[in-house]
Amino acid sequence: MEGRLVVAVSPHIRAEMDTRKVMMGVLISLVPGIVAGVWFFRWHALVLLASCLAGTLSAEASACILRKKPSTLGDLSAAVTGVLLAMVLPPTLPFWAAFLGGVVAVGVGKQVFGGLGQNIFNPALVGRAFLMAAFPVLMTTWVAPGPEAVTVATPLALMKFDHKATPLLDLLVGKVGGCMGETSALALLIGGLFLVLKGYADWRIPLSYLGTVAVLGAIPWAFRPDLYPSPMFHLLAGGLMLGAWFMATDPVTTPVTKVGRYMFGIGAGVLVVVIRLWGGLPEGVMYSILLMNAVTPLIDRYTVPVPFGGKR
Amino acid sequence: MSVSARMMLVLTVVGVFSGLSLVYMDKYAEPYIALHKKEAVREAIDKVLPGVDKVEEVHRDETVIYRALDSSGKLLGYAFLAEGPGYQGKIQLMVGVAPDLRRLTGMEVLESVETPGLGAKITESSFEEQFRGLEAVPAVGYVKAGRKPAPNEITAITGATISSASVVRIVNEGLNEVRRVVRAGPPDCETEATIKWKGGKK
Amino acid sequence: MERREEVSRRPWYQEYLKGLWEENPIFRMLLGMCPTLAVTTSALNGLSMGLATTFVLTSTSLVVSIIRKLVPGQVRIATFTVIIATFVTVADLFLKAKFPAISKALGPYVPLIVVNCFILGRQEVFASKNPTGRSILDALGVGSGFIFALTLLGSIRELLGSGEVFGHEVIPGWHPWVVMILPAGAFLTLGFLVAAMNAIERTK
Amino acid sequence: MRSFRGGVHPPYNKVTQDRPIERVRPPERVVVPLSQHTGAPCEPSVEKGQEVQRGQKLGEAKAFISAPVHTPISGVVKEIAPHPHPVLGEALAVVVEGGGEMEDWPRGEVDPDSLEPEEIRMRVREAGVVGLGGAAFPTAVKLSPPEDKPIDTVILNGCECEPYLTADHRTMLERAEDCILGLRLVMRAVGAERGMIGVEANKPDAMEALRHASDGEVEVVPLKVKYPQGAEKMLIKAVLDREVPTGGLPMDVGVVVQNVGTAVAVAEAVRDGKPLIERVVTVAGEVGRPGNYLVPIGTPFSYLLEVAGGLQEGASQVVMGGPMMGIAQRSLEVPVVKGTSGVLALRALPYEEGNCIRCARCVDHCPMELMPTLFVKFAKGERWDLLERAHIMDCIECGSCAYVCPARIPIVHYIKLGKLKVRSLK
Amino acid sequence: MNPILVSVLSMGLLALAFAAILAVVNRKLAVQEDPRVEAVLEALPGANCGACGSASCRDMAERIVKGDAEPGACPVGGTESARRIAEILGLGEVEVVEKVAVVHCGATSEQKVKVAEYRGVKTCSAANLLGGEYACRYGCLGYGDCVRACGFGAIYMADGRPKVDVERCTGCGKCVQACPRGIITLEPYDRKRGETIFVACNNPDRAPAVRRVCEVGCIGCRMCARTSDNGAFYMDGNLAKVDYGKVYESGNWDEVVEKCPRKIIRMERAA
Amino acid sequence: MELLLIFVAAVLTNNFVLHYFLGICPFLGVSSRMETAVGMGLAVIFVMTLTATVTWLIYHHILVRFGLPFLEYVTFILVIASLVQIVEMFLRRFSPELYRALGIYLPLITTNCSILGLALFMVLREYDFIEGLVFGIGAGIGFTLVLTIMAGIREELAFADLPRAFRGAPITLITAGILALAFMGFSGLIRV
Ligand SMILES: Cc1cc2nc3c(=O)[nH]c(=O)nc-3n(C[C@H](O)[C@H](O)[C@H](O)COP(=O)(O)O)c2cc1C
Ligand SMILES: Cc1cc2nc3c(=O)[nH]c(=O)nc-3n(C[C@H](O)[C@H](O)[C@H](O)COP(=O)(O)O)c2cc1C
Ligand SMILES: Cc1cc2nc3c(=O)[nH]c(=O)nc-3n(C[C@H](O)[C@H](O)[C@H](O)COP(=O)(O)O)c2cc1C
Ligand SMILES: Cc1cc2nc3c(=O)[nH]c(=O)nc-3n(C[C@H](O)[C@H](O)[C@H](O)CO)c2cc1C
Ligand code: SF4
Ligand code: SF4
Ligand code: SF4
Ligand code: SF4
Ligand code: FES
Repeated sequence: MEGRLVVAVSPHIRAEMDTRKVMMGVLISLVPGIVAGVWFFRWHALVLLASCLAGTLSAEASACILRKKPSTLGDLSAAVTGVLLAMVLPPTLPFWAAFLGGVVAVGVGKQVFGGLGQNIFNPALVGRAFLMAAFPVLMTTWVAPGPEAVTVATPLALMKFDHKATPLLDLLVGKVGGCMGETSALALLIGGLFLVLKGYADWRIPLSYLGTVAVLGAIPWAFRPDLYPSPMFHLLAGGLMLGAWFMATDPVTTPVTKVGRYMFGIGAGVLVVVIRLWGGLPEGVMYSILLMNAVTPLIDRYTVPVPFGGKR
Repeated sequence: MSVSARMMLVLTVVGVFSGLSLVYMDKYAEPYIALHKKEAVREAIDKVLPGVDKVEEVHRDETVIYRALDSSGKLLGYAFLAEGPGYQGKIQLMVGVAPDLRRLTGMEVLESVETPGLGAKITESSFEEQFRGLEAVPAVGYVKAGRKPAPNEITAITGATISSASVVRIVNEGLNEVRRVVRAGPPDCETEATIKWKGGKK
Repeated sequence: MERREEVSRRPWYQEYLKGLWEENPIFRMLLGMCPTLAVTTSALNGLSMGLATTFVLTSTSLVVSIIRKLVPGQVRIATFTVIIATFVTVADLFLKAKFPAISKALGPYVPLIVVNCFILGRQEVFASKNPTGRSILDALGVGSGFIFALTLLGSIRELLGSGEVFGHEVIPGWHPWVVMILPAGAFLTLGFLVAAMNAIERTK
Repeated sequence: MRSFRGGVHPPYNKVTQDRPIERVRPPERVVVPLSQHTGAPCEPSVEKGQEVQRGQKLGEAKAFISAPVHTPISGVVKEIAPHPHPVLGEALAVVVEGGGEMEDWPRGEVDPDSLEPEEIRMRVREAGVVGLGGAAFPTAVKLSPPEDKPIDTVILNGCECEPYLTADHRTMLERAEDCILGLRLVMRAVGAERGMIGVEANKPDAMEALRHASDGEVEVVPLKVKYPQGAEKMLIKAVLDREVPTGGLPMDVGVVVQNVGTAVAVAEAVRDGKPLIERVVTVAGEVGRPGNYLVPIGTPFSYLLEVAGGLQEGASQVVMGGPMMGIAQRSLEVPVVKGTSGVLALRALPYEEGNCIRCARCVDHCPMELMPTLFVKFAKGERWDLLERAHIMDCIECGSCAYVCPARIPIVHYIKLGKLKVRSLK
Repeated sequence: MNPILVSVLSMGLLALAFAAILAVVNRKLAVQEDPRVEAVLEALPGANCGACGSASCRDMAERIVKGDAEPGACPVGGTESARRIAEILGLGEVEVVEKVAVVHCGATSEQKVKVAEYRGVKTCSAANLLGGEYACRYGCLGYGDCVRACGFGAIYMADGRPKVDVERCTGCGKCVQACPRGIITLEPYDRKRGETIFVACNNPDRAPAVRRVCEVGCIGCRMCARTSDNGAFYMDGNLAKVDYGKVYESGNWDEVVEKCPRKIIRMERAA
Repeated sequence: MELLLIFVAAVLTNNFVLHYFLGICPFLGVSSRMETAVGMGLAVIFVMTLTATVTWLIYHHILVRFGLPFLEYVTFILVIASLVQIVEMFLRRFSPELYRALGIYLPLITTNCSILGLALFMVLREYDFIEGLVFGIGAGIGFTLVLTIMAGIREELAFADLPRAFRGAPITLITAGILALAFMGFSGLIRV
């Protein structure tokens, strides 16, 4: 043998999964949702994807250059942010707004906090919340799936303002108005299950999140089914599927403790139902996740598990 | 002199001086402020009831109604302030209604804190104009953009349905109150003040 | 407890200049944040608020530096705030009487000049320890720094929020960013501004 | 199957499990460190130039927690000087030159039930037996539990959950009877009624051999194949469903755990009066002839690796122990010591530490149910006070967290550093 | 009623009332605070660096006033602050020896023999767990923990070993704590000459062992001890040491420095 | 119900810090550590509750009665300044740790504009005594809520590798900005 021996602290073997592979796994899990989005919204979806990716990747690259650090594009987290951002924007959003959203997502949502792993808030949702506040009209203009792109209202808005329910099958398939990647609950469910079963994300948050929404949504519905939507409608409509499987599971911005992850899911679920039923906005998934992101440090702090052999 | 005594003395003296100077300042400013207030009301009435020359303030219970008369003394209509919650916060309106109380003559948003660029569009004339000549029976209503409004309906602002609906609701509530007051009897007897338009319509 | 006279030993012009940068209340000391964030939706609002604040600051410094030796420590804050509040009321009434439009735009934040912490701060650290002339220079300097900061912040927010500065169109066809006029936009803009100032400070 | 929470499933790579134990011809020069165990180093009992016989004591254990060392070869003491040490970096060692073939130690007779516990302890101590499972804790001390901690069960640790290593596996297979005898002796010494052997389910042949040798008196418990099944707290949890309290020892729950190799050493010490002068070492990885070797203590790694066919192309790291907990060596001049269960030639991993993505894999897999995220965070931020409050001292350094970390954070490195600081600040 | 009178009266009375309450509360709840604490605090540097072992400068000031700490206990403030504090407390003159950090390993990364490739956390304290990459077990590991620890920017890395900027060094001792190999010490600094002198090696081994690991390490040849005119250099086993009681009185430093065959007796000068 | 609405509005939808920009200075200043944040929060809740009651009484029973509304600011601030000073003296006497931890921010509660803002809003919205009290408590709790959330975040950020220019105030402001974005989700929940 030539050269010097390598010294390092144990373990001297490592699991296969690294950050890049995790992110790749998320991207793969998103494929069904993206395919559905492109199928329904045609080139709008592609433009949106390209603009968001351009925004997030350029922000990530610039931040590395400004901070004189090696490029972190390779870890693919900025790509995940870009794709997820595109999926939560209205299909007809102008490309420049999508690009701006991408820049804000990674620039403001992630890099000013120090980059990967250090941000408090979900970057894609920071981007979206910013766009929502900056261009509320653009962000609440929806088109129906299909080539004509006629303006429609989202199922949740129909429910909230007109008390009109959308057939569940349409929600499942995704033939409704809404964000580019959120409409097809089925495609997202497939991707989400893949994500969880392959171990890229933890199952506790989606489970508790969706469960809470279903349970809480069922209570008013049980009393006034004419006025309130069914729990199934709650689960399938809006961004809940996308949010629960892909955004509430962002490891960086969610608790690391098991108890904490249940708390996160339950808290987010409560917020969604409250905002949907009584808030000014028809949808609350984004806000619910951002608000729970904000309390994640507190959750983590107060749910440190008792070590093995500690008093129980 | 003990510290306690000095504390009391200094603070009291400062307080007295403060009170003194503010009384004078208030004396100076008060008339102007009152004037601006009236001016604001006047201008608003002017907008919602074009051609007004003289206004009588009618008080009943808590409600204030402005009776607007033209230069010949003919009743042009009533104007009233109405307020209620919007999307972000309070919205205050001045509404003008024809003497028969069935048709609006105009609406002006005096105060609102709706989202700029969205709910704040209720203050734009394109929105306010919709109320001019609007049928008010049985009540004012709204439709979403893209649909055809009935004669008693306005078109809501896209992306600000809540604000639009709030305005409509506030108008209706105010209108009902005015109807109650006007129908309750000849209001003239309770006239408390009359605002005379100095130079007529500007 | 008597307050020690700690007369500043800077050259007199420094008394003014330091307020612009070194002791800029917004960028360096992060005081008086509330009006800064709340009213800077446009450059004009920022400027007006800055002027009103500077008026109050200077008048208060004047009075406080004159009576500084008479005020016992325990009622110092109470006394100073009463003086500040008096001038604020004066400014408020004056604006309401003469410039109702500006008064309305600044809304409930004019009375809050009373509690603008840096006004009291200046009294505590400067006017209560220094002679009148210096105190006024100091107040004017800090006030100018405040005006500068507020106008800058207001300009940026107005520019991005509507494409205009002082009501003049700067970027034609700009799609307004509503967020800039909202609280969030205020926080974000100021955050980036202070970061930029930090970066500048470091390269010096 | 019985197990514990957390843990990982590294690829086991136990290619040497079918290689019978092979006796290594002693080298001409052995380096016997005076400290090969947890506790105080022993003091040299020979002088430079002195002639010594195989099995003769080289160092005397003066402290209670200590163990004597013996020479595995006959020859002359060449030197007593600091020498590279596989665990300590450098330590005082006795160098003996001599050599020749090593014969089987003459076999004695013993009836475990007739011996006094004190006698067992004395013979074990004199033989310098220490735990062969890793920590090298002097066995005689373990066999002397305090009065107020009655021991009801002795568990033999036959898990060998570390990848690559098969020394214990082969020992159980080839020396099943000695294992059982050792277990009996330990039970007798601590006064326990129950004897159990925990074996990972992937060694059915070993379990069979043990069951056969024990005539069913001892319970052989198959355990889930999961690292670190062999860590004693996890083993006790899996076998008896008892939880050793934090900061506590197995005896706090009435248990003594011994490695199977230790049991054999105890048997040999008590029955044959044989000191611990050789042990089974798995040599694996990038070497020519991977296998299980019976190696004299003090044999330099370079010699052993030569015996095992030499390092192969690509090997850039030599590890003493298993890949999960083993110690990477700076020099091949270090000797095999009593705690050397394996010598592995590995392809070193690159150093590619990234940012923690808070994925919580480490938290989920930590068998001690700790929060390694906090250890990394606080160690990086140098908040040693917080580290202690995060229970860093409960960490067993099993490496499960670092193994699964997708950000490739050397978590155990931070933990070791943190523990050092916490200890030094006390 | 006359509004002017009402206004003045109510303000006056309110002010009087609150002043009275304040006065009463002030009396009842008065807390005696030693004014000297403030004064001492002023005399301290206010860096809140913790070098003295107190939580903050205020904490330190309180301890000094209470007599729990010496006036010169702040290593950062140095003589100047100690003198002022002594004055405030009326203690008269105090003697404070000014110290700066010196690094007892002067080998560059090329001069040290490398034996291993280190793959781990890039800090000295982490590397020290594994021995780092160099053969010398006593020398500098080269990852700059000391540099990061210094709050005054007084240590920098040059050619893989730390150097001290004696102008900036306040003698706070943070680097001493930071170095896992204990090769930094605080030693007296000769203000008149603006120099420190020290042996830049920490290896107590005998010459052959030292030669195996380092090109410049001290080989215990006794040359310095023999050359020095006043015994300011002495041998501690195989390693040369400086007697700081004598060294600044010595007349022939330069010669000693010159004569060391390994050039391991070093000086740091103020620029 | 009315009271509940006032309370929830003060805590969430119209949060003093994130919606009205009141009390930003202490929000930025004392949010770096959890303990001080909680201490400050409690102090603010306490002072706000006191202020709400005392200013209500003074406004309605002195200023309104004698027709002196222009003395509003002066009297309110006098009340607040004195109250704070009394609280300060209490703390100093009975809890020196808290006193030391809150440091310069205690006197600055006087100039915490949220307190005066509270008094002014109370008058502006014509709350009756009980409403004013609930409003005061709610506003205090809302302030404490965001203060502790912020403290949690900042304690986390203390370990983050922030770009240098963003350390300290800038990142706090940006975090507050994102928090404000998130709190917009509550808007429309309660209409005041
Ligand atoms: C949506 C979903 C829900 C799950 N729910 C549970 C559950 O409630 N309890 C459980 O133990 N495992 C559940 N699992 C299985 C876990 O993903 C995982 O396999 C298991 O907790 C890991 O156990 P281990 O750590 O012992 O290997 C669920 C998986 C999915 C995808
Ligand atoms: C930042 C932001 C500001 C908003 N401001 C208003 C507003 O001022 N008025 C309003 O009615 N709705 C406002 N909304 C609510 C939504 O736009 C809501 O979807 C809308 O009222 C529904 O109207 P539509 O059916 O016409 O789309 C706002 C939403 C956001 C995200
Ligand atoms: C992570 C970890 C894994 C371990 N794995 C084993 C193992 O596989 N076999 C074993 O005998 N001891 C193992 N040990 C050591 C045991 O915890 C325990 O010290 C040993 O079984 C006691 O027996 P001894 O004193 O005879 O060595 C492991 C320890 C740790 C911390
Ligand atoms: C399961 C999973 C979910 C993720 N979800 C998001 C997300 O919702 N938004 C986002 O910007 N990044 C997401 N990421 C990518 C990455 O974690 C994120 O950009 C970090 O917050 C950046 O520090 C996700 C990554 C994983 C592994
Ligand atoms: S090394 Fe320590 S922290 Fe990591 S998994 Fe093992 S016991 Fe847990
Ligand atoms: S496994 Fe690694 S990346 Fe994941 S939480 Fe633990 S330390 Fe962070
Ligand atoms: S021998 Fe001395 S000079 Fe050389 S590396 Fe070691 S300590 Fe440094
Ligand atoms: S801390 Fe010590 S080992 Fe590290 S660079 Fe400084 S002197 Fe060298
Ligand atoms: S200006 Fe509001 S708290 Fe400072």
